[in-house]
Amino acid sequence: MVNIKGNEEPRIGVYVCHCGHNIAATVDVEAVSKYAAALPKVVVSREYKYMCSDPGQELIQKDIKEFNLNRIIVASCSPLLHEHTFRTATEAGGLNPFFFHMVNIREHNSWVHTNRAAATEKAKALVHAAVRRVPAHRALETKRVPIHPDVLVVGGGIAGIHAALTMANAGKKVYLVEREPSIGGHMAKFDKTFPTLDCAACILTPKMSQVGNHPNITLWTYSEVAKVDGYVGNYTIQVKRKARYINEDLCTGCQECISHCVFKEPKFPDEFNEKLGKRRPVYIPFAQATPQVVLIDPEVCLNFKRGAKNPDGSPVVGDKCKKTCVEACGDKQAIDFKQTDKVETIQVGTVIVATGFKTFDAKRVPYFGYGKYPNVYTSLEVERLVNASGPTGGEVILRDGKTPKTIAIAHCIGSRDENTNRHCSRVCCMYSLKLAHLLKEHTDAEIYNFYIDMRTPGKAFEEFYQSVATEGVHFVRGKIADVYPEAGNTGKLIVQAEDTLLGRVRKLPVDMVVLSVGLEPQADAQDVRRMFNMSCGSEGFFLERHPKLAPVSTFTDGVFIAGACQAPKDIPDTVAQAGAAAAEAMALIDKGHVEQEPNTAYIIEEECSGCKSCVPLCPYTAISFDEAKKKAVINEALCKGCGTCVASCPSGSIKQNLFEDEEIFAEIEGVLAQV
Amino acid sequence: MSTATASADKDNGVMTLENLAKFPEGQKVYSCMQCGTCAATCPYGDDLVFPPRAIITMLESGLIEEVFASPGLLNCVTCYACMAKCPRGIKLTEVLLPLVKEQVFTHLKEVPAELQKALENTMRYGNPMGESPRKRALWAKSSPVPVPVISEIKRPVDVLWFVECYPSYHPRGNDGNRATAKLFKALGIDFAILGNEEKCAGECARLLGETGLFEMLTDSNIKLLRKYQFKRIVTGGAHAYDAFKHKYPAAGFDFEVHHTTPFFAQHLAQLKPKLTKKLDYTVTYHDACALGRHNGFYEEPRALLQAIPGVKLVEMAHSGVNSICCGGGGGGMWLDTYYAAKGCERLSERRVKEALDTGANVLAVSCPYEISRFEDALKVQGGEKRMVVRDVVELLAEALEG
Amino acid sequence: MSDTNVQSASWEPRIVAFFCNWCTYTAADLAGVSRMKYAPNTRIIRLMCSGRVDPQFIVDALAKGADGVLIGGCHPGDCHYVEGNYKMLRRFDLLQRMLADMGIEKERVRLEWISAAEGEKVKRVVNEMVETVKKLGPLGLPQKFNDWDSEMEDFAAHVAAQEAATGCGCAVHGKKETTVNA
Amino acid sequence: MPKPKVAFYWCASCGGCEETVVDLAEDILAVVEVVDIVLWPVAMDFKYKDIEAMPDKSIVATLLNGAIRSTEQEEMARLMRRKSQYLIAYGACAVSGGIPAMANQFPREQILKFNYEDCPTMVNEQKVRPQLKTTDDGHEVTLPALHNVVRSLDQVVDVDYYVPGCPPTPKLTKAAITALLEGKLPPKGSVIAPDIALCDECPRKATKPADLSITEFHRPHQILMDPEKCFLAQGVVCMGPATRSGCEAACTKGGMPCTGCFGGTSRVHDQGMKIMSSIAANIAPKDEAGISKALAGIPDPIGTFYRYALAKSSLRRKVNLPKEA
Repeated sequence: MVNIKGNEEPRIGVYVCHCGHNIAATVDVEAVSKYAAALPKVVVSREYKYMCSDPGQELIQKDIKEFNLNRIIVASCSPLLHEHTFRTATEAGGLNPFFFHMVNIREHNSWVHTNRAAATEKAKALVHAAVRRVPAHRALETKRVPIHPDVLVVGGGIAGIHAALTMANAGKKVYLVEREPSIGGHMAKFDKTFPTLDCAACILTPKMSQVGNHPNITLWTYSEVAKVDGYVGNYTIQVKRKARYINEDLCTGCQECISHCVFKEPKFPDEFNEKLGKRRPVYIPFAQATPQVVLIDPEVCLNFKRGAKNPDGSPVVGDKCKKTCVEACGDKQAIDFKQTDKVETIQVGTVIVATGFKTFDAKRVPYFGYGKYPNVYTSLEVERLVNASGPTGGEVILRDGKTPKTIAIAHCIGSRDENTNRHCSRVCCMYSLKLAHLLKEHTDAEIYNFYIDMRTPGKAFEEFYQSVATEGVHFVRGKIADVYPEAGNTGKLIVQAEDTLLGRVRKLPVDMVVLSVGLEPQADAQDVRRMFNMSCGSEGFFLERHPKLAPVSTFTDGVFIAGACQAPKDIPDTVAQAGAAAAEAMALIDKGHVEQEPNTAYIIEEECSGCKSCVPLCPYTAISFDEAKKKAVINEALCKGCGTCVASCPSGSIKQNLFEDEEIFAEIEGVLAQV
Repeated sequence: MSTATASADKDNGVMTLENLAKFPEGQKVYSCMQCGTCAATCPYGDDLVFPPRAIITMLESGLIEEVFASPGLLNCVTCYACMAKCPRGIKLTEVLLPLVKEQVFTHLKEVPAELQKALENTMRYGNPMGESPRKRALWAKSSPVPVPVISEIKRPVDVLWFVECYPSYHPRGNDGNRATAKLFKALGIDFAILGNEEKCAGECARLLGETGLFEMLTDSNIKLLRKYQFKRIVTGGAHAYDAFKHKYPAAGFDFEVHHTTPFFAQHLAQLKPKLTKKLDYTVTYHDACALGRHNGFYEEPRALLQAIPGVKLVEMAHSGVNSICCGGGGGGMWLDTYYAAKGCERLSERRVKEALDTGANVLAVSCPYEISRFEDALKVQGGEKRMVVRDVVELLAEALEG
Repeated sequence: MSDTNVQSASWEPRIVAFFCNWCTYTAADLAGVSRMKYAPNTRIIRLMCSGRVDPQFIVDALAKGADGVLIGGCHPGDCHYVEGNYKMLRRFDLLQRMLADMGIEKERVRLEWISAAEGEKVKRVVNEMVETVKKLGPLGLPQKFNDWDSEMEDFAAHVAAQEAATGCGCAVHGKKETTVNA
Repeated sequence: MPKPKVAFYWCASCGGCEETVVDLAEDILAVVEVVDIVLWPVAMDFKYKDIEAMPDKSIVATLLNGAIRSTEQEEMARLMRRKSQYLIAYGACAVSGGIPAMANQFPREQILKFNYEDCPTMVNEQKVRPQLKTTDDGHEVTLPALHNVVRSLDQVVDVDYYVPGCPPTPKLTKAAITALLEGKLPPKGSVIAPDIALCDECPRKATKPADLSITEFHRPHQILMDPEKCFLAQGVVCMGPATRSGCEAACTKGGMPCTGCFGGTSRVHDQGMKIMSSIAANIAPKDEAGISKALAGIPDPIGTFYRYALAKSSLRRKVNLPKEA
């Protein structure tokens, strides 16, 4: 360990950034700079409009040479944003990058305070802390970790499909894991897509079959990621492959078993059709499903004892059914009632999480009558109703078989509402317009869109709005507040809303109500987040590392996000993001290695008493006990730099690069110095 | 240096329309997105001259005086429907409307006579009916179980039962009282009433914008309560409960308070074995605004009703959070003539129509206003043969054997 | 109460915050990006994990003049390093008891779990903490140390006076502190 | 050439440190041969005036034991500092306050009241207290005042070296004296003891499992302890991991856990916080209730973790004690 402390007197350069007005409007940067100039060991102190700009960085490099600086401090934004930038500038100036330290006077100061004097005082204290800290800095080397070239994509909706194909086409080996029996996600359920009205199946199914046939893609449907270990470049992933009671390798997708099932008629609610249609116990989710492999639902299949579970949780195989399906499968012998869940373990270097969204459960707002009145539908149900491959063959008929003549489409269900979700779901205005158009086309009904604001900011969206309006679809500006049956048993429902443009409450009798349900995080988003060590925003969608600068990265290196798991978005944006995530993952893979922050812990051997207090504290088993030397040893490759062992070493013999005790004590002293 | 919140103003200040924006709940008013949910859910939405949505725009554009000048807001029955559904979470019924209503009253050339009388009575006699305060506890004489008065028994009790005005004087309210007393006894609860010392809790005066009167009643009731020792207060008055729970604490009230319905629901395990008499009723329950929308007690009354052997529970088209007000809140109790003159539909009549549509023969309620209002409305609708109105406690007491 | 506890009108509490890099520090960034406004009394020191918060740092901050210390980590189960936050939680229990035994109000040291998404919570917790510490008044340990040591100065002055009286010119050693192996 | 002058002095201490000097046994004779002991109240008779009369810095080294808690001790500390070239804090009390510094948890008045009035073994019906000045038989008698704060020696005067321990071992004492006499002095401020924790030389080290996951703590008198096994593995608080070695594991060999008298290593600012950090992190529970329950087995954490070093801890003293006149 090179310790230059003592050999070389620290010569500190301090740079206080205005960040345009972002900092300068609240913090007196000039005063901060002057204050820093007077602190011990500070050789030069400057303020500059934009430190992160080229001229700002060049300023540092020039000063390093001119003033023989050996410590650099920049007081500007969050280190999470620009630490790397300034370390690079420091290195370009000829110094080890870890002689740099960053002070956050924007996110933690100018943006959150209003009192200029107090904010300036705080900035001075923070700069003071840095000035005290940097003399303890030492030259460090970044660790290089090789990247495993394989990628895991979690979720087989349009985002996962696009990301997987992009990478597979570039020659990367991709594992695509999907929870449902088929890939396709929500998009596979849609009839047409806005604003171009091209058929969702026509654009999606070719991509789905490409995934199914791609030599570089291992597709595991009906599977879930169960465990994630490791770190960027070296993830070990366990995938649980749920028993579908069909041997995927042997099933040819002939579907003979389905037509020969002892249930002559489909009897059980069909998930893919939003339970508007029926299926048998052995089924394929939809005609274009990928893979073309059937599955058996043990909850309803006669060959399983309903509800009975083995100790391991698997259903008990009975022997009651005639097993006509097995007969129909014949020599292929693809049906295997004894199949159990199994766990596959794979090694990947990077992960793209594209787990999508779920639609808002309209039952949560009882006064819209969903689940109470049969003629109240969700938008996703209507997608299936207007779909030619849907349960009614594309005929829009109500549950009683009648064709609706008046339809109300209620926007913002479970969106923009503090009682449910505060966020705008972003796609509902457009899909409501699309459904209005399709319903009109299918039924020629009078269609009323009840909206709060029409949001059509995408490419060709406004034009679409215009054309739907000119088709004769009605628009009422007001949110529906109540849905109830019309008096006199007419079978109609009254939707009640204030037409805010008229200033009158309208009570419109309709045959059908379509609830434009919003988009929400998946129910298990929190579990997925924990598994991949990501963060979630307040609405529960996965949090990107930076909304503008790192929109598909997460706080876990090597884990990227794409699609509606990050926030509600439409198909074009989802595909764009999936491409971006694929590119980010490939950039890492092709680089071959990542540089890791050298914040690892280390033990000075002669100081360690071998008390072992640290050993069990490491969650990565990076600390072991050397039985020969009777000392604890840290495996630097396994250490992730949390510093828990450092804080717990009773004799102070474990240290942490970048977060040395003396550096922290110096910071404490600095922030508390009287300014 | 200063902390970022406007807490100093908040600590000293009283919320007025002018300083609305200084309070977080006031600031919210300005987040209104003009969706019209408030007007669309308002039971008097058709008749509102200025729906809350418009009031907010007018407030923002400096035209609020026009709202003050109109008696329109007298239609507000403070049923909390607009507040419960507001997607922006604006506390309309709690924050904005009372402030505006107060102004409307000051601008009112003539307060409707019936209402004027009720307020005067409350001020003078401690009850809006103008009955003698000395007769407040008279009903107790006809109770099947002894009803002790706390000032007479001179010892601490477990439950102090705050009876409220309507139950004290209205014959049908008296019925509910006797039922409550029976239930207390059946549960072995040590209770007492305040007797003739009790005064109106004043919630309606508050919701009418009569804050002065409300404060007077608050102070006098708190002073009275402080005289005695008890563990908790139970009241059958939904509005009294609401006031105790949300408004009295500001004046130093810190007692544990329950409404009879959720209170008995808490004791359901003990009560259920005693409910042995089969009642072959089809019951529909009307959610009182103050209990349901404002305090979230939707399940408790239903659980009690379902615990009664033989009772079949059916729901009206509007129930739970979507329930329609009986029209008695916020002074509506004394504005029926006024509304009728303006051609408004009586809300109690709208409500009993929905109740009759369910085919039920009992309309169960848990707010003392509702019995008389719905019984009247049933007569008007010609439904009094098909349906009776009963307080939940009456049904429970009836189901008690003996 | 010690006479250092007199609040001057201009006194503002100084709070040292140790925030973990992944959750709370990021949440504080988010509060900034969202332009939330909160009290300017905290000075945030970034650590990788709340598990790195050495109790020495906390008492050192108090000894050097902090009126309160705020520790922010990821929610239980959410630690970026699996369980670092539990290590902090365990230390916190004993620390709170030890501080109480040493006469320091437990409200002066606060441990909060704040996820990266909870910028709002950073704002709330900081504001609450500032309010609480304001009510408690200054801790002012550096001043207290001086006050305590004044009993030696008093004595030194007394000795000096005596020596002057007896004509011995030797000065009494001034008080001086050194640390072990400094 | 005159023999170098050496002094021993004791302040607030139990006398155990003096015992160690005696424990040098025949080695003491070797010492006496080469040095001239000018002050040693426990063994020889000298007067304050004699020392005061000596020229400044005329004593080569003073080994001072005991904490500073009275004006007299402070005065002597200052005097010895003035007269000595090297002032050595000898023993835990001088180094870091020692046991006497536990008094820093209480107000002076409370201590006096307890000791002279409330203590169960005290018979003092008149509740007589020592007075700073009393007149007895026409003579004015003075007593030194008790300070409000008990201090380590270096909190009063500049200290050159530290010999830790309660008491220091004869071996370390000899090492210190030898270094002094041979002029092979370490840098000023050094602690004359190994800078590695006790576990290094503890015979029980091998029996410590890697994962303690402590669920319950016991105090030594509460359980029958395994004579071979690591104390922490038995749920008994042992300060060994956070305490300098050099005592040759006297306590742990003798069946008692380390109580920390040698102080922390040079890398540690606050010994008590460090051991607390380590022990607390190594308990098993993860929930608040479970954590509190497990740690409740350490009923007096200050007394346990700061038995010898409260005066030198970051907080020094219970901070809200009243300042007495």
